[in-house]
Formats: sequence, structure tokens, C-alpha cells
Amino acid sequence: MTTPTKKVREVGVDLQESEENRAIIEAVEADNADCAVRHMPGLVRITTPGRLVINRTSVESRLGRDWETHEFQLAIVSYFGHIAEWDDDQIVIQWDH
Amino acid sequence: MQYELRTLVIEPRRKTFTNLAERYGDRPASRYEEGSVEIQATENFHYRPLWDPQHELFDPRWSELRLTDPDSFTDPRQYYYAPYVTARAHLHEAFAATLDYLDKRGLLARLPGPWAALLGGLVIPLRHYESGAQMISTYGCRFAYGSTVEQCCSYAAFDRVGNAQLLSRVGLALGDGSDALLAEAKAAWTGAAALQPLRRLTEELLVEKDWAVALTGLDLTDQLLYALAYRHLDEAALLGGAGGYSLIAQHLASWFADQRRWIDALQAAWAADPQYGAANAAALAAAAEQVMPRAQVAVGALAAAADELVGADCGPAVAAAAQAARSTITALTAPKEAR
Amino acid sequence: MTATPRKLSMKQRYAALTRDLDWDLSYVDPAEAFPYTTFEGITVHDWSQWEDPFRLTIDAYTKYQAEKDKRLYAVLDSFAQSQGHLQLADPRYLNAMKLFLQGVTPLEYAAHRNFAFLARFLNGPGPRFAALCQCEDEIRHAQTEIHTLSNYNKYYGGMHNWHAQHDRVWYLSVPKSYFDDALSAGPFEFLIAIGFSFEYLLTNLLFVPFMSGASFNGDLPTMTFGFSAQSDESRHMTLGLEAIKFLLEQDAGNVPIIQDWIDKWFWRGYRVTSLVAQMLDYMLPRKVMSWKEAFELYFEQQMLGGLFPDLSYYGIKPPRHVSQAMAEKDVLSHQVYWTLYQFSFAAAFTTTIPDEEHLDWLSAQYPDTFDRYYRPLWDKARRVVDSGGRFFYQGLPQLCQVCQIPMLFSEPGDPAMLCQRHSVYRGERYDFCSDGCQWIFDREPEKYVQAWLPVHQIYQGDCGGPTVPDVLAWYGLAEGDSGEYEGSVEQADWKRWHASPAERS
Amino acid sequence: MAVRAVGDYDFPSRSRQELYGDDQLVHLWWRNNMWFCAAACFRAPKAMTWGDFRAGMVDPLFSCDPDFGPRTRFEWSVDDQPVTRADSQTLAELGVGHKSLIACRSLG
Repeated sequence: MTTPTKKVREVGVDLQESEENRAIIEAVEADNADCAVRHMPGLVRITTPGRLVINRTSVESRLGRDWETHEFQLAIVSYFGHIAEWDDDQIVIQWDH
Repeated sequence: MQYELRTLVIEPRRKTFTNLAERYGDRPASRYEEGSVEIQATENFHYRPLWDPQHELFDPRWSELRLTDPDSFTDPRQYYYAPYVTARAHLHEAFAATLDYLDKRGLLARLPGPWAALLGGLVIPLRHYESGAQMISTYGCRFAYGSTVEQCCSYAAFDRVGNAQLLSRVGLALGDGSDALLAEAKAAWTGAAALQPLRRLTEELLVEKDWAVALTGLDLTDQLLYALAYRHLDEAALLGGAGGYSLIAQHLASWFADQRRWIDALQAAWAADPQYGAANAAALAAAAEQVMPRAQVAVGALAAAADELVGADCGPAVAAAAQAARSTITALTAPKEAR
Repeated sequence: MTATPRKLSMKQRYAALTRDLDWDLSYVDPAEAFPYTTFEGITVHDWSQWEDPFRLTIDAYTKYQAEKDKRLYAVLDSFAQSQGHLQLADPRYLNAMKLFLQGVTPLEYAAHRNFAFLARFLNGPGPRFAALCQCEDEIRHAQTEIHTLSNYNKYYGGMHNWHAQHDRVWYLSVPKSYFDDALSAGPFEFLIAIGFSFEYLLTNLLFVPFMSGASFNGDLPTMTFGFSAQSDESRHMTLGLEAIKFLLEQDAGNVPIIQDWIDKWFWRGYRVTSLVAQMLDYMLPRKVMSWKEAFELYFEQQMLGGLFPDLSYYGIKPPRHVSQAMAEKDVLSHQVYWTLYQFSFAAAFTTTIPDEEHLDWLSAQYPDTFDRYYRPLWDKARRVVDSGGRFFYQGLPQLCQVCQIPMLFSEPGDPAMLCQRHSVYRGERYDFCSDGCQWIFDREPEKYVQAWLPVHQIYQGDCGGPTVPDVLAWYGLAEGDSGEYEGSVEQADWKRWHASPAERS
Repeated sequence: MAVRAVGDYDFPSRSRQELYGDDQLVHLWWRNNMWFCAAACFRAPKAMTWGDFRAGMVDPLFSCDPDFGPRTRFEWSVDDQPVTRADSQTLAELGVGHKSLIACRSLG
């Protein structure tokens, strides 16, 4: 049930800023057009309105090797929203209702 | 800012935490010791559990088996989290390599028929036994008194799911990638006559209230089961042209050798306790008395079914393992000679 | 290229390797095997509805966790070898870490134990496995915290007796009683208390300030530990959120019970975060952000703005007393640190008067309250010091029966007036710092009458003896652990370590 | 509402008066002074006189405030009931019970 006045709520993820995670950060930026990226000491916060997606193939093309979505565990520091999907190909963070 | 660090020798004010210095003397403590010894709260608990008002939140009275100084027990493997997960990462990696090898050489597909039937019908269903073993070990993780003891239970619990997953992965491989064989294995676990005594024993250990008695019962059962499935049948498989079985069994056999190290040490500590030793010995003997006959029946049924398939003298192997387990308990619980 | 048809998807493989391991017990009564999931009044119709998005199996778990620990311990080793502690912004920074080791590490350990309770006694194999993973993660956090701070312990005070102190010291009964409250609750309440309220609702407010503080103040090991632990926390957050959604979806009758638990555990957890509030505003020599900013960002925006609209779908409202928490954000940290300042003679950390630059920062961050209410107190404390004294409270404080914090909080809307509440239960009076704590007591007085209140226990003679030195000895406090930072052992050591060779000789 | 528990859940207060013998816990609060972060808690004999309470407990604590002195004047209350102090009366006679709140407001 959505009312026209309802504000789109942000979701976001904090990732450790490191060389290994650069490909993930770039992939997230590329695949989430409306995202905002904020650099803090040691970490990067990426927020988007409503829904954030991480695609395996996008990460792999930047990394130049196979990448399992499980590897996202090594990068993530925190998030807000709900992890609605985490399968072989993508991870989706959004609010459900 | 630049400090001339090379010229500055800073003497530490202390070598480790106060309680460890008091326990071990003034020496640097290992990471195992700092992370494992005397971590659990021991006094001034605020509220009694709503789910068990008769006990404190951590309470030695949750078992008949007690240690005067629970933190005097340490894991012979010195496992704290980091070395533990590292060791298990290697185990699972080695196992994956084995599976990969079996797959590439088609060794599972080429298992002799009776061995394939044994693996699928009697061994893969043991993943459920491992799952039950996990819950029994987890119970010890919550209710054991003292962080060094429960830590062993905690990792053992995780190991048992790991073992269940190893067996499940064999089931997936043997089923050519589908989970159909796992479904059959589950049906066997809940229905096949050869597995029912073992399932019954597992369920009964699951509702045993004393975590240490449950753990002891599980261990006695393990001793028979591992001797049969991953040692005796391993050797028989090599003779019977079922090398694939052997390659799988070795991983579980070596895990069990690792598991025995802390269980043996804990049972020895119980029996040798200066204050509770005699009572512990009596409790251990009683637990063995309770469980051994049932374990022999349970694993015996499995052995009989295995013998029907591959004729490998499994029955005597179980009897020998039972004899060995009994002598271990007897040696531990025999009254100490006066000195 | 197409995927090999043989391979199961991550979801199918996870199901086959975890929840499919379960079977229906038939030789024993399932109610005997799972005896604790009925008394709380929660109804679960179908445990298989539980979704765990992480889908980690043991092989992947051990692989990634081993990799994380390899990276972490490499940093710890190199930090120790290079005497990295000398690069801290200031040794006063470590007061935050002392508090963390004494107050938070034992909670990680307690969580480890109680997630085992869930891993054994929840009926559904999905949540049992998720709880088992968290059980292992929590011992990791306890141990990596100890190992991270172990090197500092060798050179600085206040950390060497964290274990006994958690069971004994007055301010540590705040986090301890909070967690004991959760451990003594049934499995569902524990899930909401710790899995949801602590790990989801308040986790960013609790942990991110500590980790950012570490990063700003030159504490590389703690920052590394923190990020590494937080990557597990994201799994724990998910467990908490899954738990609440699952329970709300299972039965409409669960909704009011869960609302009550959210109301209770928000306030319990929020009171514990007051230690974080003073840490951010006072203990960190280099500031990250003010408590007020952190509260607005991590709680008001992310939780009230993001999470609660989502939960309103189920009929869940924001926590009762949340407006009182919001009203406190301008005063909380000042009141708490002012309390620690006057009681640090009995603590395993030191305190001191903020310097001029720090006072100006506080004025700028808290324009509505700081100059009016708190700066005058620090100015007066400075006058005491200038005349050769040091203000320590010559007595013991009145404690709140529920949160166990000295009753230092003010009436909503009036920073100059302390809040005093009390209830009478079975003829005895019980005092509370706030409407929130009173409400919690009145729900379950049978529980909170048992509280081991440090001040009351000292007066019963249970804490080493009748005098303050007796109690401090029982606390295991050593020379240099406590009191005023100016003139302390730690300050003297630091000056010596950083003196030029000429000054040293 | 009653607590939900498995079996009887009934424990005595860990701070009940009988644990203090002939003494009781009393709280002392200087209402209009932020110098003291919180009210104090004392263990005091029920038969202690107000004068002894003032001299032995109140004054040493209040002396931590450099602005406090013998000339500081207060109005007093016990559990929100105003009391006019009488130095020879006992705390019990003044209506002070276990965990009572003795509060004061400095004047002028």
C-alpha cells in the first residue's frame, strides 16, 4: 500500500575501504544510479533510495576473476534496510513494506 | 611527529591479565589462555532464568560431573576461534579436493554396487545422527560450567554440522548433483530398520537433562560408530575395491581423532578431580552402564546391515570397539589405589 | 556458457545442507526436546517459513572467517612489534577501550553462551543453524577483543582485571544486568532483546562510534578488529530482523507481546548506550561526531525513519518512551560524564576536566544546553583543582533498580532537576531513574527485585569490607587504574616515552 | 501483569530491609544543586538522630561542594512531606523508612 506522499526511505551499506573492495564499490556505484557515496575513515557508505543491488557479474568484470556473492561477507561492515535476496547472482537490500 | 623508537626500550608494566598471572605465574600468556581461561561470569548474577528458576544463569549444578576448578581443564588442541576455524577451513578444503577427485575419476559412480548401497543407504543417513550430535554438543556449550569446557563443546557442535554437511555433499555427489539421494537417506533415517535403534538412542540423548551425561553417551556411541563406519569399513573398502569409500572415510576418521583429544582430556580431568573425582567416576560409570548396551544394539544393527551388503565382519569390529570403550571407562573410574 | 545442470542453486544447496538435516522426533516427545518455546505466549505455526538470506554452509563459513582472522591477527602482531601504541593520539583515548573491554567483551561472551541456548532449543532448524553461527561469531568477538587489547594491557592500566570487574564493579553492573536480563528471559524474548533490539536497533549506535573513535585516535588494532567483527554483525542484524518479521507474521497474537518487548528492550539498551554517549563526547581526545549527531543519524534517521515504517505494516509502533530518549540527546552525555568524573576514584579508568578547546567544541555541539548547564560545573571543578583539590563524590549514589545507573538523569524538559520515580511492591520501595525503567519494573517486579545493586551490596558488606579501600581492593583496582588523569601513572609514562633523548637523560 | 515463567518464580528482594539489621538505606538529595550528579545512598540506623545524620552523613558529603558552608540554609522533606527538623528526633520518628528519600532545597 503506497500513498503518493510516502517518502522513499533510504537503504545503505557500509563497506571497508580497501583495494580488494574497490571493485565491489565501483560495481555498486555503476548498478545503482541514484546512489550517494560518502567516504569516512576506513569505510565507504553507499546509500540509495529504496533499493540497493550488488550484481555478481558486475563485480567479476571489474575484478577480473570469479567472485562468489558469499565473498561480500569480507567487505561489509554494516547496512540498514533488509537483505531481501542473497543468491548466486545478486544481493538486494531494501525495505519490504 | 617522529619518535625515536629504536632508542627507546619500553618495559611492559605487566605480562598479561591479572587473573592469568595469578594462575600461571608472571609470564606472558598465550592467546589461547587469554581468550579462553576464566571468561565466563561466575558471581553476582542478577536474575534467575524464567525458564529454570532453580538455577543461576551459569551454574555448575546443571551436571553431576563437576570440576573443582573448571578452568584447570584446557583444550589439548589449544583451539580458540582463529586456529579452530583455520583448521576446519583446511578440513573442508581437503574434503572438497577429495570430492573433486572422486568426481573427476568417476570413483563414486564406479563404486561396486553393494558399497554404493552401503554408502547411500547406511552412511549418508548418518548426516542426521551428526545433526543430533550437534544439538547434544550445543547443549553442553550453553550449560557446561566454565569457558574452557564449553568452548570445546561449542566447536564440537559446529564440527557436527560440518560432518553432517560433508556427508550431505557426498550424497549430492553420489546422487549426481541432485538432492534425491538425500531425500532417500532421510527416509532411511526415519524408517529403515537398521537405523532405528541409532535414531532412538540419538533422540533419547537429546532429552537427557544432564549435559555431561548426554555428551558422554554421545561419545560412547561415537566410539562404536566411528570405529565401524570410518575405520573398519574404510579398511574393508580398500580390500573390496571401493577406494572411493575409503577416501571419504579418512576425513571423518581424522576428525574423530581430533575430537577424542579433548574428550579424553575432559574425562580424565573429571575422574582425577581432587574434590569431585569419586562422584564423577561414579557418574561416568553409570552413564556408560546406561548407554553402552543401547549403543551396542544401535551400532550393531548398522553393522549387521553392512555385513549383509559387503560381508566385512562388521559385527566383531563393533564388539571390539565396545570392549575398548568399556576398558577406557573402567580404567578411568576404577578406585584409585591408596598411595 | 550455461551453468552445469547438476549444480544446485545456493538456496537449494543451503536447504539440503542445513534445514533438511532435521527430522521429526518420534521416539521422544518433541515437547520434551523443545521445552522452552511455549511459556512466553508466542505462537509459531510453521517454522519452515523462516528465511535466512545468508545461506552460509560450514565450508564457506570457515573459509571466510579464517581469512578474516588471518588479516586481523597480522595487524595485531605488526602493531605490537612496532610499538604501535606510542602512535595513539593520547593515552586518555584508552579510557574508551578500558570501558569496552570491561563492559562489552563479557557481553559478547554471554551472547555466545545464549545463542547456544537458541541453537539447541528453537524448534526450527533454520533459526537454530543461524543461532549456532552467531554463537561461534560471538566467541570470536570476545576473543578478538581480548587479543586486540591485550597489547595495551601490557603498558596501560585499567584493563588487567576486566573479567572479575565485570562481575563486581558498580558501573559494570549496568551492562551486566542488562545482559543477565536477556539471558534469563525465554528464547523468543532473547531474540527480540539481543537479536533485534541490540544487534539491529542499536548496533550502529553502539559499535560504529567505538570503531570510528579508534580510527580517529590512532588505534589501528581496534579499528581493524571492529570492521572485522562488524562484518559478522551484518549477519546478526539479519538474524534479528528475520526473527521479528517471522514472529510477527506467524500469529497476530504475537504482535502485542513483541511490541512490549520492543518497548522494554529499546529502553534497556538505550540506557546502556549512555556509556557510549559520554565516550563520544568526552573520552575521545579526537572527536568523531557528537552523541547528538550519532543519535540522530543512527537512531532517528535509520531506525525511526527507515525501520519502523517497515514494521508498521505489522502494527508495530516505535518504542514507548522513545520521545524521552530523543529529548535527552542534548543532556545525556554531559550528565553521564559528570557522574564518571566524580566517581572515577572507584573505576578502572581515569577522568579529567575537558580542556578549553574541548569545552568550546561541546558548546558548539550543544548550543542549547552546554553553556547554560554544564560549562559552569566544569568551571567550578577547575576552580577546585586550581585551589589544590579534586572533586570526588564522598559517598555512594542512589541507583536505579532497573538500569542500575546512578540516578543522574533529569526530568524530561528540565536539565536542572533530577528525575525521581518510585514504585512500591510488596511493601518495599524501589527507585527508578525514568518512566522507562519504572515501566519495565512494573511489568515484571518479580524479576527486578532480585537485582544485585552494587551500592546496596556494599552496604550489606558483600563487597570486600565496610570501607571504600576495602571495596576498591575487592574490585581488583591497582595503582594507576583509577581517579584523575592529570598526574596519573599513565600520563607520566606517556610523557617519559615521548620525551626527547635529552629530556630522558 | 505477572511474570511468565516455567514453574514458580518468586524470589525475595536482594535489598530488603532485614538484610540491614537495625539499619536501613536512606537517600539524600540536594534538589537544586547540579554539583552532585545524583542523590546519595547511606546505610543509617533507624534510631540515628537527625542531628547525628546531619553531622555524620550530610555535612561530609555536602562539603565536597566548595560553595557549601555552615551558613547554607535548607528546607527539608522526607518522601515529599515537608519536615521541620528537630535534631534530637530519630530518623524513624521523622518518618524515614527503608529507601526513603530525604530531600533538601537550599535557600537564598
